[in-house]
Amino acid sequence: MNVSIVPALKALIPAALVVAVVLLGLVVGFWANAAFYPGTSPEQPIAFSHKIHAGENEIPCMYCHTQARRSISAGVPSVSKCMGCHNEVATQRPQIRKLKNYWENKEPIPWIKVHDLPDFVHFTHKRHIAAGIECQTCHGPVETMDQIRLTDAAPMEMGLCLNCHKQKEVANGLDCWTCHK
Amino acid sequence: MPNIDRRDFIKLVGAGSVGVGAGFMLRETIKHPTEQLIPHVIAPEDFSTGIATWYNTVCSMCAAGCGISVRTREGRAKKIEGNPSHPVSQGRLCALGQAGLQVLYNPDRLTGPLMQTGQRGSGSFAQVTWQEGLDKVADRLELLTAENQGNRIGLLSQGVRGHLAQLFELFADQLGSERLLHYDFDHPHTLYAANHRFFGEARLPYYDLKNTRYLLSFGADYLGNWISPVHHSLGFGHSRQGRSDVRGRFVQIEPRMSMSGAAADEWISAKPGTEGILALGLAHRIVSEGHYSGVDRDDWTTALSGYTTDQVAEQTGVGADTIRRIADTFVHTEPSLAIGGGSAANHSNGVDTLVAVNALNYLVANIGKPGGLVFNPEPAGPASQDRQASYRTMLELAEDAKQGNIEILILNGTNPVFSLPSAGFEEALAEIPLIVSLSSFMDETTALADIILPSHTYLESWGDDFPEPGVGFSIGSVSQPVVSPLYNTRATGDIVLQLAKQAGLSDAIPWSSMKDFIKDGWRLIYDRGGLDTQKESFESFWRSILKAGVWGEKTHRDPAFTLDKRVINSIAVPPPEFSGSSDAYPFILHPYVSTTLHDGHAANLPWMQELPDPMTSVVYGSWVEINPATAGQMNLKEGDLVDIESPHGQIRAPVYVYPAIMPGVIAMPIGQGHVTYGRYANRGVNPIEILSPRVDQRTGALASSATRVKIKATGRRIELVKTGGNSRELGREIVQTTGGKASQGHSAKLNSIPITVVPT
Amino acid sequence: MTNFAAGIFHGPESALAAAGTLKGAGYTTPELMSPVPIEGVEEVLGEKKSVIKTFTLMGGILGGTFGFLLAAGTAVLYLHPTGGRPIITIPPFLIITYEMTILFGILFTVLGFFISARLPVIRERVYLPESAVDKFVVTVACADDEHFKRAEAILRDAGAEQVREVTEEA
Amino acid sequence: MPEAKELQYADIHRDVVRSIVETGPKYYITLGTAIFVTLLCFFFPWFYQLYYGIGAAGLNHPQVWGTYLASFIFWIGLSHSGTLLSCVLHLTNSSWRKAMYRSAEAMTLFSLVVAFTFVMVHLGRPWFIHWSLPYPNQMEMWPNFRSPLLFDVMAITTYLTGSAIFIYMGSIPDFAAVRDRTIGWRNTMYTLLSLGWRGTDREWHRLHWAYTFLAVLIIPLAVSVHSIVSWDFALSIVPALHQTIFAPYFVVGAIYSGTAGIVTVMFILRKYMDFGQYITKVHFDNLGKLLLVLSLIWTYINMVELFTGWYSGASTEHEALQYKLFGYYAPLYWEMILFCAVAPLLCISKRFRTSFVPMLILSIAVNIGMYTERFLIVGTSLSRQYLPDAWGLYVPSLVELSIILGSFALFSTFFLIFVKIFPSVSMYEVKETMSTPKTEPEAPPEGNPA
Amino acid sequence: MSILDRIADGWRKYRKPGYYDEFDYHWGMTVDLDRCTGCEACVTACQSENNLPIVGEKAFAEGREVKWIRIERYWEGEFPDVKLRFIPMLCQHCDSAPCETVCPVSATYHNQDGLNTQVYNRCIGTRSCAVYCPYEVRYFNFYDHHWDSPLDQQLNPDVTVREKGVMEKCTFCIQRIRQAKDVAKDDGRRRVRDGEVQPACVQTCPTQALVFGDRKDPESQVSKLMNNPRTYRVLDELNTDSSVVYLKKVEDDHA
Repeated sequence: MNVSIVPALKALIPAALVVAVVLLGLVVGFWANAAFYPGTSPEQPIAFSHKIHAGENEIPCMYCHTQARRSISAGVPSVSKCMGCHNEVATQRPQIRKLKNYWENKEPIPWIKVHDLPDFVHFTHKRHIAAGIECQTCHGPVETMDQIRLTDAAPMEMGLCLNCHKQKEVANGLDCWTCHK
Repeated sequence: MPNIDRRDFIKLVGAGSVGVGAGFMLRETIKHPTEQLIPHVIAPEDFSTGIATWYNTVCSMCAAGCGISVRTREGRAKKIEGNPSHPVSQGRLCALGQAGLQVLYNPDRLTGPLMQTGQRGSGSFAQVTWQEGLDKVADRLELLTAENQGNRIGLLSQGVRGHLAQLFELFADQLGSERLLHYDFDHPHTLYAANHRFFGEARLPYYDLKNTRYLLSFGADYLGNWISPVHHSLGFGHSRQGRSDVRGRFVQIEPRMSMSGAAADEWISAKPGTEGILALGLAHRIVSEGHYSGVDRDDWTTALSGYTTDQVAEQTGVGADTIRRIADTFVHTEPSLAIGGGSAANHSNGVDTLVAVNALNYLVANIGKPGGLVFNPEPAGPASQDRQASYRTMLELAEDAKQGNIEILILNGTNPVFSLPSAGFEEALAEIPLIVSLSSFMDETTALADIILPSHTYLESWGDDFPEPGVGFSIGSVSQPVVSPLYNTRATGDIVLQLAKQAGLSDAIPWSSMKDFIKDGWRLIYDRGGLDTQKESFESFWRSILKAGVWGEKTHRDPAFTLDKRVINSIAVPPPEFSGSSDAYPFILHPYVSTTLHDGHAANLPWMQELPDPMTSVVYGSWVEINPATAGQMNLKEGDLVDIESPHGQIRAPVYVYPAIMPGVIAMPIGQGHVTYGRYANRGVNPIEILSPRVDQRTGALASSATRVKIKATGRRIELVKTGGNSRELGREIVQTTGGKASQGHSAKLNSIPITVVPT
Repeated sequence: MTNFAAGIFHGPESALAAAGTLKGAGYTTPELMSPVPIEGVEEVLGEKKSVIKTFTLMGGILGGTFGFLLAAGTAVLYLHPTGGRPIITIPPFLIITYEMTILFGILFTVLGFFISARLPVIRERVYLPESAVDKFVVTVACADDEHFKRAEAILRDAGAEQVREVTEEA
Repeated sequence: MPEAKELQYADIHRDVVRSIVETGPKYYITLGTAIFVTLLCFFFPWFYQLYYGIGAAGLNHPQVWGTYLASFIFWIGLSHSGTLLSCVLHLTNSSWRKAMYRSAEAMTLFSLVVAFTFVMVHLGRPWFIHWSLPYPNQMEMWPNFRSPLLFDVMAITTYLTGSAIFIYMGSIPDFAAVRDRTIGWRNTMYTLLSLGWRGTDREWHRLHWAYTFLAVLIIPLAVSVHSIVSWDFALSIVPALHQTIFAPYFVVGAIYSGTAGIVTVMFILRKYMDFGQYITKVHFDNLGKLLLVLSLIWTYINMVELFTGWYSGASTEHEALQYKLFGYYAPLYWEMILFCAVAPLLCISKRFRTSFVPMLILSIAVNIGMYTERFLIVGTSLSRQYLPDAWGLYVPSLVELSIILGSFALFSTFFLIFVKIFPSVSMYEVKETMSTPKTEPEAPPEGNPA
Repeated sequence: MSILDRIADGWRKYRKPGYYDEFDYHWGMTVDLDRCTGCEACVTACQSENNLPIVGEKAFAEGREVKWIRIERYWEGEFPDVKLRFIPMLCQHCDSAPCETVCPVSATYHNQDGLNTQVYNRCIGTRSCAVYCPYEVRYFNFYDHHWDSPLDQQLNPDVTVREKGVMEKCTFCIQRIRQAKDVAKDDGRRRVRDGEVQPACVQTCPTQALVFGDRKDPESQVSKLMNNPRTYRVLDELNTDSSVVYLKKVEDDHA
């Protein structure tokens, strides 16, 4: 009689195969969810295109996000601000009609946050603008996007903040209380 | 590689699908929920997201009238702080003032007009529109006014000042009603009366704690809730350690140690109600030792002849040595100041006691001097002191109602059902056909109303205030809405204006909003003002007031004062009277206004409920304080439930063994015992229920400390909810102290150590 | 494919003796299979050098170094000063060093054991299940039948209760 | 062996294999009960606590540590006799170790696992426990190696690894023996577990060496583990906790409660697995002696602790001491003294030591006492710290009590599964202690061993 | 620079007790016990500034209240010679903090402003820092706290609302300190002025018993008060080197 662990290992192959397939499926499912239902590029109430506004028409970011240089939040333009242009421009497009509806009903537009940090992160736009950081550094190339989404280049994770703070040797930039308080 | 047949393949596909599904769901569950950015339709001018805006306004949490600054973000009030330019609060604020936010954001606020649908007190209300509610009230008002029956309309408000008080005046006047009353449980009627008797004017002077070096407080918890605690605290701090050369000393005379007693250098317990006698004993000592040399010295000698040190020591239970020492220190330390109030004034001899305290100030000639007692000028705006109802007045009102003389009662924020003892007020209300409440909360009185027209809270409405007492000069402040209204409520003033309009009084009361009314009122102040103010236009004056939150006139009163001889001749303090015999009711009940919950109106604020009582650290409940020796004799321990019975009722509360209360006295905080006031307030017991209706004869103010009680153990016990574990230091030197004498040779830099050396 | 002669013995002494004889007869080193360790194998079949202790030592040294570097290195990577102490604090890091020394010592010992004991067995090896219960088995590789016969004889002489021909599959 | 009929190799083999493969309904009922109790009393309350927060336990300020930590120490302590004792006895070549060490080591392993679950139960946010492990991450954060808790993480990981390897290495020959007697999935399992062990002279030789090295490594490890656990407390500045004597105190306490635990497990194995022939009076006698010695050392250290606390004259120490001796939890303290210091003195009598039931009762009493000790260390010291105003009282909640009960069921579940996988008596080592087989091995002994 | 030099350099740097050569700021607080009246305005101010939960009566009775600053009260003597002394107790921001070393995940550490930090989102809830803190000023979130709507609208957006299972404590109102630094930067100043930043408790204290400031600035009010002969530290014998310094209460026995 002979002994070896190989036959026993062979006997395990079907079970192992099932486990492997389940694990693979898990990864695929996890990835699929992120890729197709990311919640990071949601359907907005109005299909606003940064590509048209910031890209083709080269409107500066802070023309609409006026508060970025003086507040912790960049702010979204009020409906009146949109109407400022769209009273004249492209008034007949369906998306602009939607906008007009909001304006006429005096309702705010329920934009959905894309670049959403957890509540325990206290990011300040003001300081970063003051330090001359490009919007694209964290928000990605928004001027090329029809629909705003998170990009791999700027995944809005802690590592991104830390690396930048390290590179630029921000004073106390690695103190946790800089962002978490 | 094993062969994979079809069954295996299906199995694998199944396993893979399970994996994919699980992975998908896993990601789904750990995802952040999406958040929305909601932009404005039109960007508002006065705030930007992410940037805080501050508004200066006035605190309405107590009668002190502190100026406050409210921090708002995204249109929501976040924090209240003292307004640094306001002379009363000087940037500081008490706990209660901070908790004003929870008045605004209280989950138990009334959100819109209500109409009682069932029996009164059944608590069944139906929502109505403002128009319905207002119509119903205005129609009745109009009818009564037209029939010249205006006096059948009663207006009962909490103590309000400024132009709201004036509006009430105007409104009542136009309706033809004389029944306009302000009622607060803790209004110092006796103090006003005593000042009237002594100084000849029914206004409070300014007590200059800041500059005083020796303060004798007869029962006045000036750091807790007496008149203007924040301002007194500022003065206390400065007097203690704010000056380089001197440290103020504080003496507190009261049967149960209050916060001020704990802060004082010396705490003396005189028998309840004999504080005035002690004051006269001190006065006697001062006069008889020849420390007083005024022209009316002989009158004083005669008047005080019955108050020799030994007699007073006998009557008050304070040692003769102590009396002599305090009297001498009081005379020799300049400036010194005596104040009285609180429990000392809540006796049948309340006014006499406070007159005796004023006499002490007179005898050491600190009137009109820094560090003493300074007269306030006439307030710049409308005052309402003469409308303040004493207990007796309220009884009369109740009697009137029972007689059927009142047809409509309009209530504003006051809660007499809760805070009037044995007055039968509830039965009286039953006789009134229409009760209207303008309260923001369902307090016990509002619960009996037929129509509730809920007011804004003070942070949502326009108003103004002229603090009483002032700070030695005339000040006024405007309060403005810091947030847009949360609910379907209206400002009290606007409701009154609307009622006036609908009742056909718009000729006399033409204003369309409270803001206009106040603005017009301030125009008068502006017109009256000197050149200083008139340099600018009224609009810019108004804007600057709104921005600063305060306006002041640096006009001081002439400090000269002459005392009427008749006052001296009539000076005397009779022994206090108590209800109930001392045999059947061995203890004197000492109810005190809670430092945290005030007279009960703050009981619905969770922060205040959760704020440990400064002295006992108890939260969320009532308790009865008993001297340790007494508790030992009665075999009572902390948490034992006892029945406290007075001739007028019985309540049940747990024992708190309190080291600093006289053996014959038991104390209870007022403030708990609500039943309809909301989720945070409805707990504990209300000691007002068992108070005797005894009053101070001169003012008709309730002698709330004049009830005798007995206590009976029930055999049951509960755990008192409190923070303190062990209240003794065990020699661990956690709170370190330094002695006055011992430290003198200690260091060359001992500037702040007392240098008051008094020969004894 | 190799054939083996396997002699089954009742006791360790006779099995050991058989193994000694076989070795003396010029067979490649015979293997002893037994339910319990047999004492005196080394005298018969020669010294066996164990590499385990080297592994243990190396593991310990490696673990200690790793432990200290782990503690000190990660402390330096993201500075979080605590308690008024230096970033690299010796006494606490020594504890980590100590634990890592032992952990790696253990792991390397196991590794050494596997390597030197040639476990786990991948290639099929001869085995007689009786040896796990109460029999003592001597196996020896035989190139051909003649070898087998000789071995069988030696084994029987030594007192084998049974001699079997077993095959080891490649 | 004092048994009437001399045992043969084959008997052991048969008995042990039978204990694995022959499973009666009694076993399934027991296992079912154990799993049910585990789910009901351990996992259900724990999930409730995860949902609700640590508030489900009786913890409060200042008493932020409670029975979870006490249980953690208790289980770590219980783990201390198995592998440690086994190593010591292996190195000193004591023959009486051989019948019991396997289950003792299993006890170590499962106690550690249960202790680890208590870490999870104890944590406020156990879903982030991986943050206490050093691994590269995008946050660039590492654990704080200055923390006594991280010493714990390291020490316990090492100890768990070491113990698992030690019990496994010792079992390889037995797995091989069982492998040959089983078929189907068991055969596959044992083939893999035994790694193709054949019992060759080379394998035996290497195993011996590796095993000895492991034993040498594990002894200091085990001592360090409980020292480190004690430092969770002793490195604080809580009065009555920052004691230099804590490390030896904890180590002795651990071995003490572990030894008592072994007595309990031995009794159960003997009674319910029919191992009467292998686990005998000799074992109980020796364990009894060990208990006696440990109890004396433990009592001594306990007295030293009290004495130094009292002699310090510091208010904080005094108060903590007084609270322990006469405070709310004083009855528990005196119960502990009775069970851990007084009761074991009975072991002076040989008759007591060799009576099975009294020894069982004693061992359980000792462990109750030792649990109390851990509870008192956590429960009384924290409630009497420096600032008297912040003193508090801690009473365990129902959730905590249930989880403690459930942890025993969890341990039993592990153990019940263990006895069906591992040969719970080390076959080859017991065989070593016996004379080699006679020439007539075919005659099996009559009947089953008692 | 050779590798060896760099290692030697690093060794010196990382072997320095406390690590920092010098703090950027050294925030500190003095508490004048002779001024403190125990009014607890600070307690409420802190509660409203820092989103402290309302725990409710039951949780309070169980000892789960959260008060980053609390007033401790100690009675001395018996009636009638009885005194009650108050002492505000808050995180002392010790420079040798016992709580910091014990955290296994570095959720609490000492930052370059001399502050004892607490990072809520890093905390895993071992609660050992609370055990190691002799001042008992660390508070644990035994539950997810709930604000009855609309009380939640009061919550300060600059401060994280802590979830269950994490430790929290006084931060010296770090959000205000950061805000002040931000303003200073905008103004082109290198440093924050004395008095420009005050934690909520200090800001509100009606008797001005609490004073906050930079201990590195010798002209700051807090530095001056720290030279007062009445200063002491609570539990100084534990060598925590705390940043909160108390000024002794003066009791002169009716002199």
